[in-house]
Amino acid sequence: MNIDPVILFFLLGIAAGLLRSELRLPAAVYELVSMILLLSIGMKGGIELARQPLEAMLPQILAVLLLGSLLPFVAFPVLRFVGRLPRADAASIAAHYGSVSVGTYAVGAAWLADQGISFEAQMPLLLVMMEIPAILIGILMARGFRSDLRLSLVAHEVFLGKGVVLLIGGLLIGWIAGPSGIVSIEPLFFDLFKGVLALFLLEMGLITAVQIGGLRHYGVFLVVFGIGMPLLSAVCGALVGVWLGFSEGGVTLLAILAASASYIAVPAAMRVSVPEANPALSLAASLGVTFPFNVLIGIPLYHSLAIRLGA
Amino acid sequence: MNIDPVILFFLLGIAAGLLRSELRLPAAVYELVSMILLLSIGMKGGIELARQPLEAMLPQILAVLLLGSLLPFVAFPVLRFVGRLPRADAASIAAHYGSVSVGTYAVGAAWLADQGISFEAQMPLLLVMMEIPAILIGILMARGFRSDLRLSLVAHEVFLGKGVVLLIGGLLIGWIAGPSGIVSIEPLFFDLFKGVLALFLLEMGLITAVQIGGLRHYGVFLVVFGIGMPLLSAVCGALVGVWLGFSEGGVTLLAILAASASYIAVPAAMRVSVPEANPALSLAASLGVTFPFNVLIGIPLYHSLAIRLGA
Amino acid sequence: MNIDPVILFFLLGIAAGLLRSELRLPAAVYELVSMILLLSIGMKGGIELARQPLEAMLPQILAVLLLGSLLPFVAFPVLRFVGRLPRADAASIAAHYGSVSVGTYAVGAAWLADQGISFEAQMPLLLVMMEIPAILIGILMARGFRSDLRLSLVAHEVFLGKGVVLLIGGLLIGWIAGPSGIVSIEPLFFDLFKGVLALFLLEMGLITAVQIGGLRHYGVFLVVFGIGMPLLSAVCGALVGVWLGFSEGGVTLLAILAASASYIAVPAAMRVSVPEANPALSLAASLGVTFPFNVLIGIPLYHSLAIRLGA
Amino acid sequence: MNENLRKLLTIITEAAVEKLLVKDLEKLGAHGYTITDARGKGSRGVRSSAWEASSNIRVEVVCDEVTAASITRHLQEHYYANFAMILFTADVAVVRPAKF
Amino acid sequence: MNENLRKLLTIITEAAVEKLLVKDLEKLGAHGYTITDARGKGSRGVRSSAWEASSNIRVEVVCDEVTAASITRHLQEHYYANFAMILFTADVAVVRPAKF
Amino acid sequence: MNENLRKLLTIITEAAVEKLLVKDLEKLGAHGYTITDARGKGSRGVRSSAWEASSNIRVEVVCDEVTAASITRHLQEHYYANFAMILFTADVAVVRPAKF
Ligand SMILES: Nc1ncnc2c1ncn2[C@@H]1O[C@H](COP(=O)(O)O)[C@@H](O)[C@H]1O
Ligand SMILES: Nc1ncnc2c1ncn2[C@@H]1O[C@H](COP(=O)(O)O)[C@@H](O)[C@H]1O
Ligand SMILES: Nc1ncnc2c1ncn2[C@@H]1O[C@H](COP(=O)(O)O)[C@@H](O)[C@H]1O
Ligand code: NA
Ligand code: NA
Ligand code: NA
Repeated sequence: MNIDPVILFFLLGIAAGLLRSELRLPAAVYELVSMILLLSIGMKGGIELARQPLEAMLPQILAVLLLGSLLPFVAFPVLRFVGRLPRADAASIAAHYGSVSVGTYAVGAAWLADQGISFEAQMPLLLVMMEIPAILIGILMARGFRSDLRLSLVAHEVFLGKGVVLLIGGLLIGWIAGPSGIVSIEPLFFDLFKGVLALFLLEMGLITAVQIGGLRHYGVFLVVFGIGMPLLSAVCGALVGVWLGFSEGGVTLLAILAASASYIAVPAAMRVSVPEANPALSLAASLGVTFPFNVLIGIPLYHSLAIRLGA
Repeated sequence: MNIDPVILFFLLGIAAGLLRSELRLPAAVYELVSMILLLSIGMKGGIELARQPLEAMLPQILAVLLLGSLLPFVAFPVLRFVGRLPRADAASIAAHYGSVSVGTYAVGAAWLADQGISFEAQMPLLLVMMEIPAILIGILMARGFRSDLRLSLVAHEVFLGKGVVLLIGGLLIGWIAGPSGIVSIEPLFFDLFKGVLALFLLEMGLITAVQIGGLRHYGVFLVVFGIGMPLLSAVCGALVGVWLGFSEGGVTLLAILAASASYIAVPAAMRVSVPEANPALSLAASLGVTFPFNVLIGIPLYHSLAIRLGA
Repeated sequence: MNIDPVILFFLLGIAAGLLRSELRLPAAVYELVSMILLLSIGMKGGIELARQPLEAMLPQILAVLLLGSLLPFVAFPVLRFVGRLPRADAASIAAHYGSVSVGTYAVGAAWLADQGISFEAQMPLLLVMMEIPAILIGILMARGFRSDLRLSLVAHEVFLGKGVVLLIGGLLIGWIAGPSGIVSIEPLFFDLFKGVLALFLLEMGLITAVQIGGLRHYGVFLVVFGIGMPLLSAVCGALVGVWLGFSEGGVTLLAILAASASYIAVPAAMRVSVPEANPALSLAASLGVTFPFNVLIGIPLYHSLAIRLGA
Repeated sequence: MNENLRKLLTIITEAAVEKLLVKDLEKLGAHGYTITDARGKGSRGVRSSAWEASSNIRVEVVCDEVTAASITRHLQEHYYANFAMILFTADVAVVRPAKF
Repeated sequence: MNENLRKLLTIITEAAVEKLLVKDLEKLGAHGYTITDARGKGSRGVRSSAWEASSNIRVEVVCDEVTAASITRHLQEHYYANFAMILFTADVAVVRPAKF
Repeated sequence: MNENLRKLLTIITEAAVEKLLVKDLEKLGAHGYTITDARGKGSRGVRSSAWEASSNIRVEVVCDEVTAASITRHLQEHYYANFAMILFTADVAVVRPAKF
């Protein structure tokens, strides 16, 4: 078997974290590395947008917006009634799993590239679209349409958070500059991509190790949910992909997006909008279980699923 | 029209800033990015120095030293008597506009390269030379030859500030190592240059957005000055370039240098040497008006000026 | 003569430091740069491990472990009885000189590559091996087998320090992924290597300048030791290299490793395990004298030594 | 000297609430604040990662006694239940008391 | 108000001892701590590099008087001789005194 | 205990003056200082960018009452008019009073 080195960086991070090594990325380096990933993914999507008519993608955009809005409705009752979690926690975790993880997407896209499987160029655009609706749904689930909902604050948090701004900003830059315009900045944003992803996953491994430590407190339900939910979501995502007529690679990536759980945009938004939800709980699930599961096991699984579904 | 992506990064920064997004570059990333730019520009100049007799450049160096010393004398009376600014503020702003902006230079050089227009290789050396005299002039304008002038402190601030040390250091390294010696470090300092410039301009956009916010307090005079002064300086710079027998690219770049206003070396030196000058004022002009004006509109303008002057 | 530009960056750092320039790398940048170097060196070694039978290297590993353990026994009596240093200080400095410096190794390997001299691929593995034994020897020299030796803490400090984790982690990643697997992350870790090394040496120059300032207090003995000890160690290292049947490049690098003095892993371990040793003393010697000596003068010297010994 | 006495309020809490908190401080009458990045440990466990979700800020406000009391009350009511947060108050002498 | 009074212990020392120090603080009864990165100068010279070996940390512990005294004693005995370190104590009023 | 009492002077000001300020502090008799990077807001507006021109430092000096007073006076005379700066003083108990 041939393991992608970026996965090995992730495992190195987990091992160093569990062994309580002193290794840690400075905050500034983690931010630089995330910025490059987000801008790069955004620009890749934007470059392709420059090549396609936007209207053709409207149905796809609507489909993933719907997918992202519905997944929390699957997760919430399980969390609330099987897991017996308080309403705020159930809503917050449901939002995490309805939204997407850019890191998981990057690993999945790299895995497909390694296998020589191409995918629809608009995937980064769909990624951006899927990031947002679950956040709004989660907040409504937790708080209802109450008067003190400070909607402008929520919208600000959601649409102007670092991640979304960089993704959409990259998208627009790629779109306006087009494939030939972007050539001069490719060495930083495209050639270094995999190396930067390796550093990012090293830090993700260190963070995951901390979350694994926290899992003990929350019992077996969270682990089962953290594996079961992405499997279910992946099936939903793959079906939507097939229905949209995507290629094998596109179906796989949509399954990966659906299966992934947010750990950047959603936690930040929930902390401010649903503060009574315990962030340790949702991060233990999304980072301690689902992220490593998807990255280490899920991706090839979702690919076989895509093939089985005839994509 | 074909917009350089680095300009799009600048616009993204301005937009994110004006929308009060949470996006910001960590200080360490900003410093890394500036360091690479300064070293790279310095080395590019140094490599070319290795190819040319130094004596041939002495007249050029003298000419730009003079240019940098005289521009403050144009700016000062306008600021003092038309703008009715206090003496210290007028002197400080005059120093900003007599000196140069490395970021503007980098965008200008990239723009010329995009257009396939070559320029004199010694421009980075002239840039370094033009950075300094206006600072000394500005301090003298503000304080006169008073006894408490702590000249050694001023000299230290001017010649040993980060920017000047990296530019001159890069120049010497490029000069000593020569074009073949530098090959091994080109991937970091030259291949990534445009990408690094993009990140730099993203942060410049964020900073500019803050300064634009501050403009309101200082009224229309500062805006007019921030556009009029670079136009005037560009003409002076272009004329000097023509007189020196520079090529079309060289005349354009000298106009750009003259038109640019410092926002790194000069503010730091002024803060210490002319503390009674309000830094918000000079930065609102140089960053809130002149930098975006030059980068978005000025550069092609100065190029047509160079052509019109027969360069 | 053709000076490698990375050496020029080192000299620029020293000059800027001695002139009290404001130039300094942010801590986060220094950490990023070190991380890339350590991972890169580790991966280079690991890739080659993937090509060789491990058993063949066991004698080499044993030889360098022994070399690293014995050098402190040469240094300690000189420091204790000629230099009249307190026991803890003598032990701590001995540990620094028995261990190795990754920065010196990187400059040496780059120098050999520049000269077109190849070397044994397993050198990074031997580097890792040589880093550790002297630390343990040094602690025992200072404290004896006392009951309060908190051995687990020491082991943790030694084996799980940042440097060792990144080197060994890189080694394992390179080993598992193999030469073809690693291709995708080469642009960051291998193509940028020399440029990153240049930034690293710039900061090392700044640090060295501070240490040179500190030398005054400790007199001429430390300077003589800081030059004499690496010369002696280089001879030992070169002899071991010849005895192991290494090539010209391999013998040179082993001499360089032996001659180099640690300034990352050992200071950190000593600070915790032998706190009564004055860190200013050992850093003045290893950074203020030995590092610049090796980097500027030692490396070509050790190469001629290797040739003279018939390698 | 007595007229120069003010309260120094120090709040240590999650980095995620910085924006919110700053808005509230200004609304409650603080004329300024100073923030440094921090890490630490308390009843909600270790908070010390590179990563915003697990990092702290340390906020200082110099203000008069009334403002200090109203900030304290507000934070107790609106933040304490849900956020990692501690708060303490000390007496300090300031130079231009009118400022605070 | 009096029952809300606690001690704020501030320790400024070498970054290299962070792990060790934190362990000791917890053993000595501190319920929490806050750390910020710092630079500075003292009797052991300037400590201000990018570089761990020469950088400082600033550790704050809010605790009762007894714990403060025992931490102070412990640090004097085990750290002062060998490490760059200063320590000072101030009186602070806290909000949930049971926590500290 | 009383002999252990010293002043803790905290200065929050522009990063740009660090070098100057540190020189002055030493000239005025401070035996040491500790600096952390900070951001904040005061009468001169928000100071919180990545960018040196708009960032703050937080400087602490432990010293005796006389030194504290003379530093305060000096800063009032030479810095207050031109720089974003606040300054406050608190009583602290120290361990080796001879040091400060
Ligand atoms: N006793 C303490 N002394 C100093 N800092 C503390 C203490 N307790 C908590 N903290 C800080 O306050 C933050 C939040 O505390 P908590 O809400 O107790 O988790 C922690 O992460 C620490 O940085
Ligand atoms: N008088 C002082 N005021 C504030 N900080 C100090 C003082 N003396 C020492 N420090 C800090 O404590 C650290 C260690 O002090 P020392 O052990 O005296 O070298 C220094 O690096 C400073 O950060
Ligand atoms: N009331 C306050 N409480 C805490 N910090 C303050 C206060 N006022 C000002 N500051 C800090 O001191 C800096 C300079 O203040 P100023 O000169 O008022 O602009 C600000 O940027 C803040 O970091
Ligand atoms: Na999902
Ligand atoms: Na100019
Ligand atoms: Na050695």
